[in-house]
Amino acid sequence: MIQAKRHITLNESLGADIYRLSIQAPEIAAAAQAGQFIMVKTGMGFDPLLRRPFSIHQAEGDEIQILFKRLGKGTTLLSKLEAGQQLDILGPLGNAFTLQEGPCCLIGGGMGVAPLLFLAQTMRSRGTTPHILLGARNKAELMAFLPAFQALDGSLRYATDDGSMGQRGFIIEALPALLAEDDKAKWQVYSCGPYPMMRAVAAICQHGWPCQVSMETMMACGISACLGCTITARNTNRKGGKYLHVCQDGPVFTADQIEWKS
Amino acid sequence: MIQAKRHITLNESLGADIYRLSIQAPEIAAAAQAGQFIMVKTGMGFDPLLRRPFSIHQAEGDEIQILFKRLGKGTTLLSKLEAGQQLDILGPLGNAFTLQEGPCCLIGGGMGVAPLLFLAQTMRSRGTTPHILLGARNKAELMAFLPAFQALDGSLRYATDDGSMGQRGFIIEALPALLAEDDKAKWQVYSCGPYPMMRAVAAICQHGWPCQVSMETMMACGISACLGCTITARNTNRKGGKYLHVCQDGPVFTADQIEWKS
Amino acid sequence: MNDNNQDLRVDIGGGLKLNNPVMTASGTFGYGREFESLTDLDSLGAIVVKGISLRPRPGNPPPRIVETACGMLNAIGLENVGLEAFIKDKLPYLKGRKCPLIVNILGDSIEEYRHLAAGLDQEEGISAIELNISCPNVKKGGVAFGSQPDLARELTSTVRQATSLPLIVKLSPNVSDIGAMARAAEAGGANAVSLINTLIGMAIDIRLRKPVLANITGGLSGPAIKPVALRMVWQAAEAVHIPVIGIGGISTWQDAMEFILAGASAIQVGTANFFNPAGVDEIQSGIRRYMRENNINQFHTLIGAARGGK
Amino acid sequence: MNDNNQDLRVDIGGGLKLNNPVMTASGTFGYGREFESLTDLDSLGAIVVKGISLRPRPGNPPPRIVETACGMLNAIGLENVGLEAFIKDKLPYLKGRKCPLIVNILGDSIEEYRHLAAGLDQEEGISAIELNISCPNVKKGGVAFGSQPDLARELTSTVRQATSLPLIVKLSPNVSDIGAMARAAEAGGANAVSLINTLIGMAIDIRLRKPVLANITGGLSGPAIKPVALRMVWQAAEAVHIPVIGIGGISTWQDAMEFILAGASAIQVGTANFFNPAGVDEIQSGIRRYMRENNINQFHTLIGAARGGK
Ligand SMILES: Cc1cc2nc3c(=O)[nH]c(=O)nc-3n(C[C@H](O)[C@H](O)[C@H](O)COP(=O)(O)OP(=O)(O)OC[C@H]3O[C@@H](n4cnc5c(N)ncnc54)[C@H](O)[C@@H]3O)c2cc1C
Ligand SMILES: Cc1cc2nc3c(=O)[nH]c(=O)nc-3n(C[C@H](O)[C@H](O)[C@H](O)COP(=O)(O)OP(=O)(O)OC[C@H]3O[C@@H](n4cnc5c(N)ncnc54)[C@H](O)[C@@H]3O)c2cc1C
Ligand SMILES: Cc1cc2nc3c(=O)[nH]c(=O)nc-3n(C[C@H](O)[C@H](O)[C@H](O)COP(=O)(O)O)c2cc1C
Ligand SMILES: Cc1cc2nc3c(=O)[nH]c(=O)nc-3n(C[C@H](O)[C@H](O)[C@H](O)COP(=O)(O)O)c2cc1C
Ligand code: FES
Ligand code: FES
Repeated sequence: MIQAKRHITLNESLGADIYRLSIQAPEIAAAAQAGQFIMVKTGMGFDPLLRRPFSIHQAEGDEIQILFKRLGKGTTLLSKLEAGQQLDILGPLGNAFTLQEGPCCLIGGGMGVAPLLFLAQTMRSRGTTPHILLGARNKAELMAFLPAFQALDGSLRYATDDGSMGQRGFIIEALPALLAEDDKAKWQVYSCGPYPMMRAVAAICQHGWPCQVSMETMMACGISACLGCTITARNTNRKGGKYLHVCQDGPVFTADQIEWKS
Repeated sequence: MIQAKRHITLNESLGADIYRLSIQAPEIAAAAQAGQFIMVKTGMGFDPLLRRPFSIHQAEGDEIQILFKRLGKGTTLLSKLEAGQQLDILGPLGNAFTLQEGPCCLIGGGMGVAPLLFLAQTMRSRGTTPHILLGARNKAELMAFLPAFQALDGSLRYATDDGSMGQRGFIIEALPALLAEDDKAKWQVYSCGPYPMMRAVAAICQHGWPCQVSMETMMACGISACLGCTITARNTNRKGGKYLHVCQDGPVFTADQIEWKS
Repeated sequence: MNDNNQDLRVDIGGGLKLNNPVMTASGTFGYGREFESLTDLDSLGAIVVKGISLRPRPGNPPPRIVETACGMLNAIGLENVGLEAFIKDKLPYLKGRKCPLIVNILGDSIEEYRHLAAGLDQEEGISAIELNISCPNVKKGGVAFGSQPDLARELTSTVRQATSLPLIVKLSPNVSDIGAMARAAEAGGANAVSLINTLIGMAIDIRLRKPVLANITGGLSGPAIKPVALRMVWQAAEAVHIPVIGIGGISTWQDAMEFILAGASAIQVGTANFFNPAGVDEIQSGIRRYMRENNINQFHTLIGAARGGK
Repeated sequence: MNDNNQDLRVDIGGGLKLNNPVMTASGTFGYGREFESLTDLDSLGAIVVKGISLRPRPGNPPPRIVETACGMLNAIGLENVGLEAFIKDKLPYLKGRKCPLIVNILGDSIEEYRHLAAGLDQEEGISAIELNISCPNVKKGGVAFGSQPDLARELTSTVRQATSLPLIVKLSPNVSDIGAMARAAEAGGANAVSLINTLIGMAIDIRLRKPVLANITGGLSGPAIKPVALRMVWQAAEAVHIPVIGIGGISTWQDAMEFILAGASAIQVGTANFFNPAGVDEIQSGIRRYMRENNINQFHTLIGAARGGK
């Protein structure tokens, strides 16, 4: 894990307020595993104060890449940065997806697709071809990240909430059918996306399919120093606590570790 | 007085951390008088929180210009802005230099030269040719603003603290000699610069020459709402108070209004 | 969509109804006129003017202000023109505006407060009195009122007897139990409480090795204090039955909504007037938009809506 | 120039000498190890670890933190591993560091505090105890100690009797008279006071219309609170004769110098560790550079240097 100011090599607007930003960070690129994240200082002053967490979208050669959506103060500042400027980053942080045997399905929605590209690439490099299901609000959002997934070979399906591209509706609707295609196999499901989507994925998978989800919470430090990034565990853990810390115990959890809120 | 977001038309680095920034602001340009200032919001967040005051350096056609030095957070943010971006400005604010009959001398140091260019231009347009004395720390700083003054015709002298260009030492040392050149005339002296410089100018001028100085203080509002921008008056004023408010009663004062601190 | 479907009127106690809940905070809006070309004075919920004392006050020596992280410190020392000049020079203009005028008052003794309230009671065009019991910059008298419930109650009831105008008591945050202070004001006869005034803070000039402010300490205001102010408004709303007016770091309509949902019937914008003089307009239209988007027609139904089980 | 001309050593009471005045604040630096690859632990003035209670605590339900303007609110609820696990799992690593270790303790009763202090007293490798009497997140017991001088004094003297380690009492800012609290700690036998802990604040989610934090209120920390912290350190230094340790929003070496000039013998860096994990190093070298540029060789001569006439 390092903390350093590193050069930005690319900051590209992909439409729908989504950006792809690459950073020269050989140590992080070398160490990074799919599912891990970095914490980024988005501005020079104290407002916003805290670093912002972003999943590693790709790690290749000397560079890592994040995919982010402009939402509030921090991401607005990030969106204005240009190649050649420096960015203060901390990472790689958190655990990673655990690669398991068997056919696998990656299901992501919105910015949750960010870590899934890295995961899919890792799987491909190990000879596995994942089935990928992607959801977006509309065509503009989908087109911001779809091409990167299309560059991988393998099966790819997508949906948009408004039907402007691909299937209309939520992409999770495609999951039961996919799992049923080969219902004797031990499907591995990997998911990252909005909370309700992951909860629905978890509900489907509880009928026998191992499922890993990547969770989000507010984070102050990313390095397990503040204890702020908790989510509630389904079971009391071996330490006697009932909370999980997303930056340390996660961000990737098995779906059954989590107490899903309705 | 207006408050509005307006386009930047130029933001030029002049060396020595000094910048010249022009803004499309026809209402301010039309209303502005030499000695007045604007308040600028330098960033989008709450840090820095307050607007920053800058003298109007030039006002021509639809544009006003400020000349500023990068010192802290606010001016660092300003220095990064580019033509085409918008800037939230408030102005014109404060009183102005009062133009009087007789030979006149403008004496400025450092960023204090900013309002003096506008003043000299105003005088020239009314047929008066001021004598201009400029001081800077060194050649780099002097060269950041000297050319604009050289473009005016008239008498111009300058000094640098380190002697790297022009006379060595403080430019005020040239003031007594200048005033003595025509010691029967009623010289009008106009000054803006570091506090010790203006105090020295005031001390020289108290022997009979009318002197106007442009003062600086911390300002929160610029529009006489916070009452924070006080300096101490030499005499109790007619309202019974002993304080002057730089944004309302100034920034230009006659040197004898002020209680100079040693 | 028709803006007029949203009814922003609100009652802030003692019979005073505002057309909308957005006011300006004392000491941050001059005597109103300073902002006439920058914002629409007539459409404000109310203007609260700079604190007035019986006699004019010169205020503290400079430096009086310094910027801090997301905030500022001030030690103006309650410079003001005094009651007489206020009535003669400032009131006529303010009376001409369509929005209610609230006069903030301060004194060094209970007697002085009583005189002030009685003096203002005689004047036309004043909608309410806001009693500043909490100025941290005045070194005698005043401070004690702001941190001791008994004194606050005594002061409130004295002023209460001197005027029939609606009476708002403005509370200091520099106490350990804000609820007790709010209850004291209510018991003394206040029609509403407003909070918070500034937190006491300081800054040091490390080059000169002395405090930046001539007064050593000053009052902290601005976005930095918003979380403390919001918590105190929440607690005060729990403690009393009279309306609570929220103040402290409010700079956006979202900030204003937080205070309203916490239990504030109305809010005052302070430091934000300095860096965003049109902010009060933006806050008002933001609240209206929030109501429209959430299909809420009556503003008052939002007051305290975040308190739920509480 | 030779760095070694600057002597940054400082005595913070009870015989505890630090190599330099820059410590980490409790709850913001984990148990130290989390930062081992990010900063040089050995060169810290001291590490103050996360508050330890007698038994492990799970802490509050989420959400526990929220960002505010130049600050953050936390309602961690004092989650910690408990005394036994601390001694078994955390202490061995910490003992191996070259810098002093200060253990922050908290309890729900005087008894619990006494047990904790007595338990730690048995252990090797602990340089001092910091008594947290001011946690705003624990709903019973704790809070009262932090705002009442009598209770604070009683608690301090009980702990004082249970340990021979240097004892630092950490004060709450949520009081009207911080000087009285500092004096109470001194009277109870504290070797030093540290301040401030967090200010109580809150935030509301205007979309969900409920408090953001599950605990409703939380502790405000970060640059936003620095002016309040600095003022309280100034007042505490005036009130007591024991060393004062400054905490609150310190993020740069300039911030640290303000506290030192105000009267702090040493400082603790809290929230800044989150956004700038190498900040403690930068602060230390900044202080050293300031001393060099001002020809000051002995750090202790800077303590309170802004107090001048005061
Ligand atoms: C492990 C992890 C990985 C993430 N990966 C990505 C990614 O690859 N791409 C992407 O676009 N987004 C990602 N996010 C979310 C991203 O961190 C937030 O969108 C971002 O912090 C918003 O910052 P802002 O200042 O623009 O928004 P703000 O105005 O501060 O807030 C907007 C919303 O963002 C969330 N948020 C703000 N700060 C944080 C924080 N420190 N930690 C967590 N959430 C926060 C809040 O829920 C808030 O409602 C990830 C979050 C986590 C926890
Ligand atoms: C009427 C007036 C006219 C001015 N004209 C010019 C000009 O033409 N060119 C120019 O370069 N500078 C001018 N200044 C000074 C300029 O305002 C400061 O340099 C600027 O505010 C520094 O901002 P900062 O954030 O970069 O520095 P900071 O890091 O905030 O502070 C650096 C120093 O700038 C001063 N300063 C900061 N904020 C203010 C404020 N709100 N009001 C006054 N002083 C402040 C402080 O003394 C501080 O020590 C003028 C000041 C006044 C009052
Ligand atoms: C420069 C300044 C002057 C103030 N003067 C007064 C005053 O005269 N009377 C008063 O009751 N409050 C006064 N206040 C306090 C504000 O009205 C308000 O309570 C406080 O600033 C918190 O709100 P804010 O964070 O929105 O500014 C003053 C505040 C500032 C910044
Ligand atoms: C996440 C978090 C956890 C904290 N936990 C503790 C604690 O366990 N014990 C304690 O005495 N103070 C605790 N504090 C308070 C800090 O030690 C410090 O007093 C406070 O945050 C102010 O300093 P800062 O502004 O530099 O953060 C905690 C603060 C934060 C932000
Ligand atoms: S973000 Fe600080 S502990 Fe996880
Ligand atoms: S800057 Fe506010 S009154 Fe002058």
